[in-house]
Amino acid sequence: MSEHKEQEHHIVSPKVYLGIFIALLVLTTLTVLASYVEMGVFNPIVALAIAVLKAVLVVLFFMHVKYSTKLTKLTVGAGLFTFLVLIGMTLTDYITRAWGRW
Amino acid sequence: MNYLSKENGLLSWLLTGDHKRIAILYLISISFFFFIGGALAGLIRLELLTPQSDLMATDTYNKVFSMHGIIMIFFFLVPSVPATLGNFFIPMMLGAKDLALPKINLLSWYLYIAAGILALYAMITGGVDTGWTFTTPLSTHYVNTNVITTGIAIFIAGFSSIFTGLNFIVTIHKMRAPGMTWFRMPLFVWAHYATSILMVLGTPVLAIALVLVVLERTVGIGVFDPAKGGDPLLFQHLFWFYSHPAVYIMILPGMGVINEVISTFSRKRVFGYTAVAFSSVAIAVFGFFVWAHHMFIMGISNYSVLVFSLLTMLVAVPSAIKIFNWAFTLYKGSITFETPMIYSFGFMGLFTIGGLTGVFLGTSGTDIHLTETYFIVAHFHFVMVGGMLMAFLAGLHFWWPKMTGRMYPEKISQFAAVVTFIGFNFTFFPQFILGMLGMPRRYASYPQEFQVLNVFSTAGATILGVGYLLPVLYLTWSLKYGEIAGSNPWQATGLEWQTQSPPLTENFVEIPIMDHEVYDYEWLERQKEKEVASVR
Amino acid sequence: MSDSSTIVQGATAAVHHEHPPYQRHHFETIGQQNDATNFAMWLFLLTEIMFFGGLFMAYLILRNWYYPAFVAASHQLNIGWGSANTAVLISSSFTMAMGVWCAETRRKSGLVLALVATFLLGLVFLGIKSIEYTEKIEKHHVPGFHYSVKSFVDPASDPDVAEYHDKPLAPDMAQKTELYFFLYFAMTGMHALHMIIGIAILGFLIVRASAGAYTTGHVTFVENFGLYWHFVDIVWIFLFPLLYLISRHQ
Amino acid sequence: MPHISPVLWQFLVKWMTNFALFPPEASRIAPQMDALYFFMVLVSLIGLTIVILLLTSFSILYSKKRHPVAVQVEGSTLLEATWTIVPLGLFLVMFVWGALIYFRVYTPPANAMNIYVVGKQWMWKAEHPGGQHEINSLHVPAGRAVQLTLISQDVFHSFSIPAFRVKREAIPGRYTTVWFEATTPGTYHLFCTQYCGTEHSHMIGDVVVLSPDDYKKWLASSTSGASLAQNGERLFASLSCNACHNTRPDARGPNLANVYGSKLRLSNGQTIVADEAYLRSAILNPSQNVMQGYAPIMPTYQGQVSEDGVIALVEYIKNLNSDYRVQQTTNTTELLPTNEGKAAPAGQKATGSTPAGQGMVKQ
Repeated sequence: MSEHKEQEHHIVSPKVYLGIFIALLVLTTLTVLASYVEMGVFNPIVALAIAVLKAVLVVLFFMHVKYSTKLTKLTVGAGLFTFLVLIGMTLTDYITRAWGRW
Repeated sequence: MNYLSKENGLLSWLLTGDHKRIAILYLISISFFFFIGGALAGLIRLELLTPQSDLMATDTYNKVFSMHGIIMIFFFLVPSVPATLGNFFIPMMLGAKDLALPKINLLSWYLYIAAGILALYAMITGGVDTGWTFTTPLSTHYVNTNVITTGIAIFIAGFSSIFTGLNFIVTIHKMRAPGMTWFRMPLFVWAHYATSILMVLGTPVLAIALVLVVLERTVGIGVFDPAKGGDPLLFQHLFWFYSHPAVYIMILPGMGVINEVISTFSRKRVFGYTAVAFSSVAIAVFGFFVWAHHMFIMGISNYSVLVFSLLTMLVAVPSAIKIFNWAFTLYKGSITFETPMIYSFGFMGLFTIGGLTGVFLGTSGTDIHLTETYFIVAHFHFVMVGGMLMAFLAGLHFWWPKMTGRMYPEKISQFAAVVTFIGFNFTFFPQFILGMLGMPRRYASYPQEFQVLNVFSTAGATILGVGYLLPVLYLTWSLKYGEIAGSNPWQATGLEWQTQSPPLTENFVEIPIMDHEVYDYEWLERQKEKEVASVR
Repeated sequence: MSDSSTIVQGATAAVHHEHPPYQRHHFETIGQQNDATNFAMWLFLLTEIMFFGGLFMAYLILRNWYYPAFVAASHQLNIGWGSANTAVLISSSFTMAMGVWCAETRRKSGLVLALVATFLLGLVFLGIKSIEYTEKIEKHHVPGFHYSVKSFVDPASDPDVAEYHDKPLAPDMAQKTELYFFLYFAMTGMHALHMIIGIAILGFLIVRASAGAYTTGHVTFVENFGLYWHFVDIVWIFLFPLLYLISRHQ
Repeated sequence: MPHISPVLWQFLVKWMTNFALFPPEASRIAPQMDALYFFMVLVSLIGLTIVILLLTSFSILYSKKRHPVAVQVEGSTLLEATWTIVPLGLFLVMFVWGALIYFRVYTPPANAMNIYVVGKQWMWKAEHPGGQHEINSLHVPAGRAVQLTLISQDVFHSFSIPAFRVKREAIPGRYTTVWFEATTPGTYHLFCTQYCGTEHSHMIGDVVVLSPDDYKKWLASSTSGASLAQNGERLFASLSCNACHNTRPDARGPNLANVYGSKLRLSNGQTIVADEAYLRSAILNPSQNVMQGYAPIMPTYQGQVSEDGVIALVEYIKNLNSDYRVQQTTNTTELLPTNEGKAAPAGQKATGSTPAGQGMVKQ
């Protein structure tokens, strides 16, 4: 085959899976509890931060991205980037609509 | 023995996994849709011959231009070059036996056909009159035509396009022959790589926007309905998030074709290979940042207009780079003027005009006056028809000998290319003036003083129609009577030319090893010398 | 090869060599095939991100415009069921990951067991979801079908939200709860659709796995399905706080 | 061909007399916009000429006959940098110039007279402050800044006057504005340029620019009897808005006198300037616009008042500049003052019996 290397197949040990599983359950409990605490603007931020943390755990370990090639990591990054472009660029409209009315 | 003669019978085609056969299936189906779309365009031009709406009622006219747009964009332009020429030649250019996912490739053709049948069904049973843009709340609450059927058709066509793009990306990453580094890939492949990124990342957003439109029509609750608290501009954002990159989906593969043709017929490597390669990727990336320039007068925030207008200026630059690089590819070349080259010259002239008039629309000030008029119609037809269709025909002629093993007749095809160019200019150039005069698009009737220019346009469309019919005739003729082409009639350097015509099902007898730069004409000479020596 | 923690597959095989039966003819090596399908799966998930992205966009804007309506409407969701479902889905992700591990280490019965567990947990998730949907239908909280704002203009009449002491919403704001429920049904419905497709494929996987198809070294199919399943899990990980936990204090 | 030639002749005559290649410039902004337009045309022509010159001269110089063997050239960083930076610079000039014009078109001057325009399938309805209504036509005075406040009752429409080089979409659910100052009296095209359904191409009309004197005459001759504000007043009373919005100390709603243009503190802590958009929103989505110190008890009028009705109400509230006026409204709708708004026609007497408020409340 060609010069590009095939990815090394890393087998994640079940112990890691179990650890992540428990961490995810703990984080779920945490996010439910957090929603009962009045934190003002930090409520959605905390909720999203926990969700992002959970998603990162799933992506890195359950989906093996931690052990994958740069290409896979780049792919995940590209998806995230485009999603943020969609949100961010749309918000340039919505956020600034109220700035002075024309 | 070749890919065409290996197996016979309809089933061997309908169940094929061969990228070349799927490309041929696509070629036949997109040609079919092109001529349906073209017939609708003919009706539009006929109606606009006179100021009154006398050939058809306004609602018929609305359906005609809507279906023209939908069919031409989703069923012709988006799949045109990628699904036919790209499908056929990307694996060959990379030295691979097939695309990475042949079954997905076939599936995407079936999705395309299913979507096409659904769209035609919608068209026959009453049509759709929202325009191809499905503007809410018009499409959700104020029309009674087949919006849902058409929406589903486009949704399915979208997935066909996603699968094609996905397949290309995987193939380009994982299926390159030994020695085929990224910077030894033909620029055609680079252009398709950029296109595929847009397809994969943009199309789902269109899909979800259409799902929401369908849900709004069926369930009747409005994320896009201002009466219920929704925002119709949100639909515009989602729709153009795909549909602006979609114009790059439509033009980038065409640019890819032009690279190959110009290099081959001037016997020179493409001037500034790296710049051209990266400009494709730059267009793909910047393409995601500019969509709201379709909404400058729609009531989005003025600050947002500033941001999007500025970014639009940035995305115009890579196209300018490409044009000049192509022009300088000719410098010190040894140029011949076969049909593909004539089409490519046409492309460069028309695309330059199309691109520059795009800047008029990306500039927020002039956009106010020019948007939603015939100026914009002329602009995108210069890019899509003058650009993409010219490139498609260039590519089709260029690779026809490889696909069929036969040459097309040179004289008549050169004539057809010239006819197309003249007809095109007659059709669409007057529309710039009409647009400056303020003639709105999508009008079935118009004030008296616009008639002269409209008559010019319709007359030009007739010439253009002839220009498009001719290739159908002589290309079909050439299938049987054309000269036998031989493996490399143009003395081109791409790997696809270093194998027999038509190619084997497996493309190559043995996987080639890429040990030279692409567009290396000296290497080609050396190869020929070697062959001669070995025969002796 | 299988008992080491790292397998280098394919490597630099020659053009002509023995192919395993599951290698498609146009790939040079099985490693190339695995890489290609794995990458294709990731690209497909990319499109899924953008697909759900549109819905998240709509949610973000409408939630900021009609925050009180979104808070009141979110109180209609049962946090117990929601948390339970999150746990169920996380567990199914865990069993799926274990399934992949079993396939990699060629444990056939372990793989079948893990897949069956994933399958059942998926069904439990859908079961709980349907209980929640039924509640909404009974309370006329399905947008477009006799939608009723009674619980929002007169929260005292609704015992389910008594614990939150919601203030009655003004009629125009109460109408906006319909938008919340529309997004709720669209997002969870789209998610449930992905679950249903996933469960159907799981059924197929279980049959093939019990025939021993994935424990001979050819794990990519199980692996790629695992990616899909985890992605669906991730979507729910975001849906749960966004739909259920907007604001539970008071 | 004796039969054909007269027909052909007629066509030619008609064409030559009706033929246009360039639209008239009839507003202050038009020459400014055209200057940019011609700058861009010039740049495009130069660019196109360069490309065509390159293509033809290379084609001739390096055709196979003249130049049988190609000389390989790698590329040139200097050249490539040139055709990256020069177009970029030109595009940026266009961007800045265009943005200046864009902001000018969509930023009305403070002294502009306001005309409301409602778009609906498939007509334009212009409402002048003096109560004059027009369908598919718009009369404006020359030499005076006119602001249009646009809204659509159904789908997106777009109000386009090519001779003025201005255009703005009328969108459902929100006011948009555009302004112009007409310079040359005459009749100009008015188009709907956003595709809006079956009769889209018939949603056209005339913009008539009159000299200030003619405009005064036109105002006087086409009055409907009551000004927009007076219609609003009647609607205000018939919807019983004054049951809460009055001057009594125990009033449940805020007093609306002088509210227009003032800074309001909302119950959610935000401050907002009470402009037309705010007033409209407060009528249709009251709970999002509750003023501090008041309970969110106001019902929504979404679906009950047409866009014309909302405009009348907004215009009425805009012109409420004293408590006295409010009390008058509270007591009776018959006592209508004269000369209220700045643009209201002089000497206009309200009859009180004219049912001008009709059709504003949806049945």
